[in-house]
Amino acid sequence: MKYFVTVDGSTHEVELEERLGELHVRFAGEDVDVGFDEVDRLGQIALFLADKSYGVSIEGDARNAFVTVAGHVYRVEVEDERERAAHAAQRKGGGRGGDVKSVMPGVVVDLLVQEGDEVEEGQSLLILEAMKMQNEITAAQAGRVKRVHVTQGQAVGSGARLIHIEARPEA
Amino acid sequence: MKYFVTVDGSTHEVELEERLGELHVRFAGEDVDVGFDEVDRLGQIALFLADKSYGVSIEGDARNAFVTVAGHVYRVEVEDERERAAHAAQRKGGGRGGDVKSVMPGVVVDLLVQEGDEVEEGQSLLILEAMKMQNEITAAQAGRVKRVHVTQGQAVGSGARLIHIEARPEA
Amino acid sequence: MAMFQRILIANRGEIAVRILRTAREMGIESVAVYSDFDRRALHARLADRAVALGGALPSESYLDMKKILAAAKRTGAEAIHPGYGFLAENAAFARAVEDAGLAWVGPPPAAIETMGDKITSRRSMQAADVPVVPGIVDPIENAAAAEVEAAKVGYPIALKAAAGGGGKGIRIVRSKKEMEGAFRTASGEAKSAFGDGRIYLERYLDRPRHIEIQVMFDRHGNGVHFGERECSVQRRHQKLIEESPSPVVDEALRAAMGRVALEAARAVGYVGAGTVEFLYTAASGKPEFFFLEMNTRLQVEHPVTEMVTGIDLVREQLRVAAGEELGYGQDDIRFHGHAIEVRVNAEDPTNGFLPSTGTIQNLRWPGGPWVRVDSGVYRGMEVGLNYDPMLAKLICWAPDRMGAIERMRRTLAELNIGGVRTGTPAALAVLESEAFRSGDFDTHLLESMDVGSVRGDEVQAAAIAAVLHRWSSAQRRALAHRGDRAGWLERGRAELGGQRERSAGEVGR
Amino acid sequence: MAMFQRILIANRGEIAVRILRTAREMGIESVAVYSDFDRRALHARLADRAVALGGALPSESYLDMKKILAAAKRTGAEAIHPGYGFLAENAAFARAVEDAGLAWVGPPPAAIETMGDKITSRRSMQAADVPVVPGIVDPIENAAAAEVEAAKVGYPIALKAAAGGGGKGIRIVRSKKEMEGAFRTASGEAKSAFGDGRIYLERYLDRPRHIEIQVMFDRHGNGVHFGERECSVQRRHQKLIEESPSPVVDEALRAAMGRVALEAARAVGYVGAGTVEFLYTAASGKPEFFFLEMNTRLQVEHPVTEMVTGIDLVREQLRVAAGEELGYGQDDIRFHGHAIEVRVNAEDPTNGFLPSTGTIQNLRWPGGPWVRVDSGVYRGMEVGLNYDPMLAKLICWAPDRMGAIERMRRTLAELNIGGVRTGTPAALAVLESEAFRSGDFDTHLLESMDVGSVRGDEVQAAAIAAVLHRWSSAQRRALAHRGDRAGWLERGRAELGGQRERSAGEVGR
Repeated sequence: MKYFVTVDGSTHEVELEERLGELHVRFAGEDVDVGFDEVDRLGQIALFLADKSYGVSIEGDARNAFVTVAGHVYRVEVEDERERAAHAAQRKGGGRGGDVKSVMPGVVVDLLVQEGDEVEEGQSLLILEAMKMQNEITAAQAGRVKRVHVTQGQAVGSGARLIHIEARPEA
Repeated sequence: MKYFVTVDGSTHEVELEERLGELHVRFAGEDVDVGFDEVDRLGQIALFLADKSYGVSIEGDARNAFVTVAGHVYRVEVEDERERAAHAAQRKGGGRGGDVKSVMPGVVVDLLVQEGDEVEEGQSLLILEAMKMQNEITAAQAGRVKRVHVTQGQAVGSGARLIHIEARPEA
Repeated sequence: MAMFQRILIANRGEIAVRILRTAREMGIESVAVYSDFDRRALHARLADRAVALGGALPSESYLDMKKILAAAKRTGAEAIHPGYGFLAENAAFARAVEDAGLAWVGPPPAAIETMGDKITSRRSMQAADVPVVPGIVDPIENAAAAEVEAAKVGYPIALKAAAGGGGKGIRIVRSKKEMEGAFRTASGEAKSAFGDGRIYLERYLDRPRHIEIQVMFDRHGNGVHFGERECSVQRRHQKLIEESPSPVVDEALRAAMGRVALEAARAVGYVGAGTVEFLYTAASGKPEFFFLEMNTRLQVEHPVTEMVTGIDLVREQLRVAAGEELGYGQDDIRFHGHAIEVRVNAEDPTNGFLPSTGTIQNLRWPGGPWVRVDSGVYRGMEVGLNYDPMLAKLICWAPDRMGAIERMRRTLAELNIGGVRTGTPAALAVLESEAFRSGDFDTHLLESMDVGSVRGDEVQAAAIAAVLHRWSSAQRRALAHRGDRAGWLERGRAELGGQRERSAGEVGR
Repeated sequence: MAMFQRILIANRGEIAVRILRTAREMGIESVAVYSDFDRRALHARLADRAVALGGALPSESYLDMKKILAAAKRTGAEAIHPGYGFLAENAAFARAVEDAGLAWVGPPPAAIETMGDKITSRRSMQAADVPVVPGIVDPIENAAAAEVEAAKVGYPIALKAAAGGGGKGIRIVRSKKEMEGAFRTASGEAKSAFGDGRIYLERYLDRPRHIEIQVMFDRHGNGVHFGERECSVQRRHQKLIEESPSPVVDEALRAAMGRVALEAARAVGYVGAGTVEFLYTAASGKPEFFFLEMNTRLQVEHPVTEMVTGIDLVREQLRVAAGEELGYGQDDIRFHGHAIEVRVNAEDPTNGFLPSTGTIQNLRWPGGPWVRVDSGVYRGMEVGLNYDPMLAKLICWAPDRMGAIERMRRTLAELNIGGVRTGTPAALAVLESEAFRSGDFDTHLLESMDVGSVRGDEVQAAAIAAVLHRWSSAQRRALAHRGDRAGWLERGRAELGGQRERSAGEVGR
């Protein structure tokens, strides 16, 4: 079984094969001598690659997981071949948007632009308060505010669409 | 619902009653103001009795549990009324035996008596090795060895019957 | 005045746990208070008594003075320890505590007021001949006025909340065009955090270090300092790593800074534990230090001072609040070795240190020689946005600075908090940086670093672990499915067998 | 000789973790070895490399010299640290390690041999004018011969295994009639534990204290001692609580015992870390101490010495093994404050300290100021009978003895190891006993105490918690049942909804 594993943005191929009751692992086409034991059913794992030892924990589901190795947390997406094909088709179908998204959960305490405004790159769009800190959310590109998805006082989740900016037509 | 709870040998009555969606607790007939929250699904519990706070953990099943409070582990048996009645009947039916039981898991490294031997109170019956220590198992009463349930080299679990001693007939 | 029998801790998280630990060691019962959100919290479970405040927002719980005073009354607590944050620097609360006939574990309300307002504190320090950073003492109306004043003092400028603390309401302005946005967010943050939007400005020093002195005064006029803490490793004006001693402070400088810190505290009639923060710079060729502010409470980073002095600062706070004399002088205080603290915050260092939320599923603490873990975290804990993102503090001690750095690297490698991202990879990057190791750094160190790097072999490990975990979960599900069926057949057979045995027994009778 | 790049740790559990921590701080890679039973063990997960030995029994894994040497060869380890127990005091293994061209982190094989045999060690100590306990130096044939010799020395008598250590193969005989049974079990235990059933006897001192001196020698003839450890709190001749300093040792006595300990070690050409154990008694009116044995390895209780001296003993072991000079003398060693260690064993103190087995489901470690946790335990760990029952060690430091006692009481109250019983309630009873607190106790303290008492309010809490837990599990099962059905309906609806949306999209095109 072949898997495509994306770790913090870069994708690697991992292959699993059961031969004579033993599990064999290939990483980027190379055989790896792997020891794998689940310490409990909650994601603590003893992982040995060749003789190298990793005390690992995993949170998440089969496809999207956070893997903690020596205090570093990696965001990992796992796709098998079928899933990868399906996702690739999906990505191809969707268009590029100019959405400004929230990178964290918070509350919109101040809206500084409205629909129709022209904004410069780096201009403040709104103030998002999270964990008692106020954060200025700025425009990553110049353009016109096409849609404001949020209202003042609204709580938003991580990844929520805040404002849609339409790029200026090429001069 | 009334429960009979045996903590390290002594039995207490605990009653639960749901009134208007709230759970009320009585201990030994007295109302107790209880706060109860499961920290996870693995037995960590936040328990408040009146304002007193207990960080508790529970291992075991519904009827037999080990409850850890401030480093002390209590063996707790919980019976509801139906179970209590059933167990009482069972206890009544069984006879008193003269079995010497193993109080821990171990290996019988030496058998010092055989069936038919007369033994004195305190006499060594066998040597049980557990965790690299050798422990002399002695007779709690004088009598005749009726049955030896184990053989030399045998591994036994906690609570296993080792030797049956028949009490001497009254003189 | 005898030592307290029972105290209430008006706080949550690691500092509430920290305080109840010392109380227990002193034979004092501790009363925890907890919000609805915290009803499973460690501080409530470890305390002797715990009172529910209800509510989820701070304003409904840990900031609600009436509820807290009622809880103290109900449980017969004789004193209130506020920890840090929440009501710790609220003079009105300190006064209400004293008016209720309880002991306040903190300085006199007037000292909190004077030092709590940056503007009055700068004024009173100038009067006491304590050196302050050049700047404008009066609050500034608006961004336009700030631009005018900034031109006189010279850029870069620091905008600061008059009521500020904990890095909130601070903005650095490097040029005129940044002023408007900075003024707005600083003032907004100040209003939201402290209910007071007043802003003042001061010169922002070149290559400054943040060095602070821990002081302690009893009610009888005796005061000592416990040396310095180096707190220059910051991001967003919040400290990440602290250590004691500072690599740039020698015995003579320590004595000089200690003397000034004691003068600063005496000028406001200080009692209890406090911290005098200084900005230090050697840009002019000779070491200079300027009064920045005084924190009239226990600091987050107090453990590094405890580790090098052997003195339990919470114990000293409680002794002083109960009226005891310190019983020792400056010469009795000895410093041993080196201590480093790393704050473990729920944040994503690869994404601008933005907050990270989630449920802590896995938790493995570091341990072993000279490792101290101060934490309020437990497995199953939800990390939300209502409260401060600090989850825990790790503190390491060693005979020398390099030993402490290596011990902290090892400690961070052992830590595993699964379910939220934490800032520890950034701390590790600092500990491994040449600038930090050489001791030659300033408050810009962390912001100038790239902390988003990944480790090749760890990426491989993470990828393989995730695939195997997926595979093994699928196997388990498949087995469980079969197992259910097998178990059902097994149970059926056992029941039949049991009946047969019973029948045989009856026949034998 | 340069410092090692990589070492192999031929051990498991807390001591393997302890050693790899120091190695990591020194920049040395550690190689763990692990049995089948330990394939999820913490020491394997925390090490840089880990080699499977296979097998579940000690003889198939941690005692298999060939497998361990092969693992060292395969991973390129330059040195082997044996920890304590297993092969730590096996001279043949030490020799095999050196013959394989690796460094042995321990004393010369000849020193292990001399000190490892109680009989030859007593002879060599007598030759070096080190005071030994009165008794018979030669091994004793059988119980009858022992009865004859005992009559000469006088009861009570201690029977001891010539090859003994760790309290195994020791029996106290108070009168002639106990001799036969005691001789049999002591000899059997000795044979089973050490493969050597030889037994000798010595006078069993009245009200003895067990006090030991930590020594350290480099390969260049330099040696120092790090003061004493008081280890009188024992049951079944195994230590439960250790502390440093001892309440009965003053500076003069420390110097005297230290001098004798260094002489004892020098008499066998010692190198590395070692412990000279003494029996101390003041029954005659003046303090006397007698050589008991020398442990030619790191002791379980070494952390209390580390806490009061600030010196990492594993680091010193590795430095010495790599050929470095100590670099300091006796006068450079300073003692600060007081440290106490409690061993956390899987045993039932209410049932004669018999072993307790199970799976550790819940695990809450103590923490906070001056608390050190040395442990190899993890949630999900199975505690079986194959290995030593010691799960962890808790170590507390404080400026004085009473402070350390109160800190340890607080620490034990925070500990929660669910799934096995541990001996900590007994440790708590000792810490709360008048005899221990006053410092006036001997090795009989623990056995004379009633440690099975329960606390009324805790019984109530345990009973209510168990009932509510049962009730809540039943509620959850009932809900899950309903939830499954509801979830199924929900999923059905969502799928229908999804299809409708897609259809609408198509219509809109």
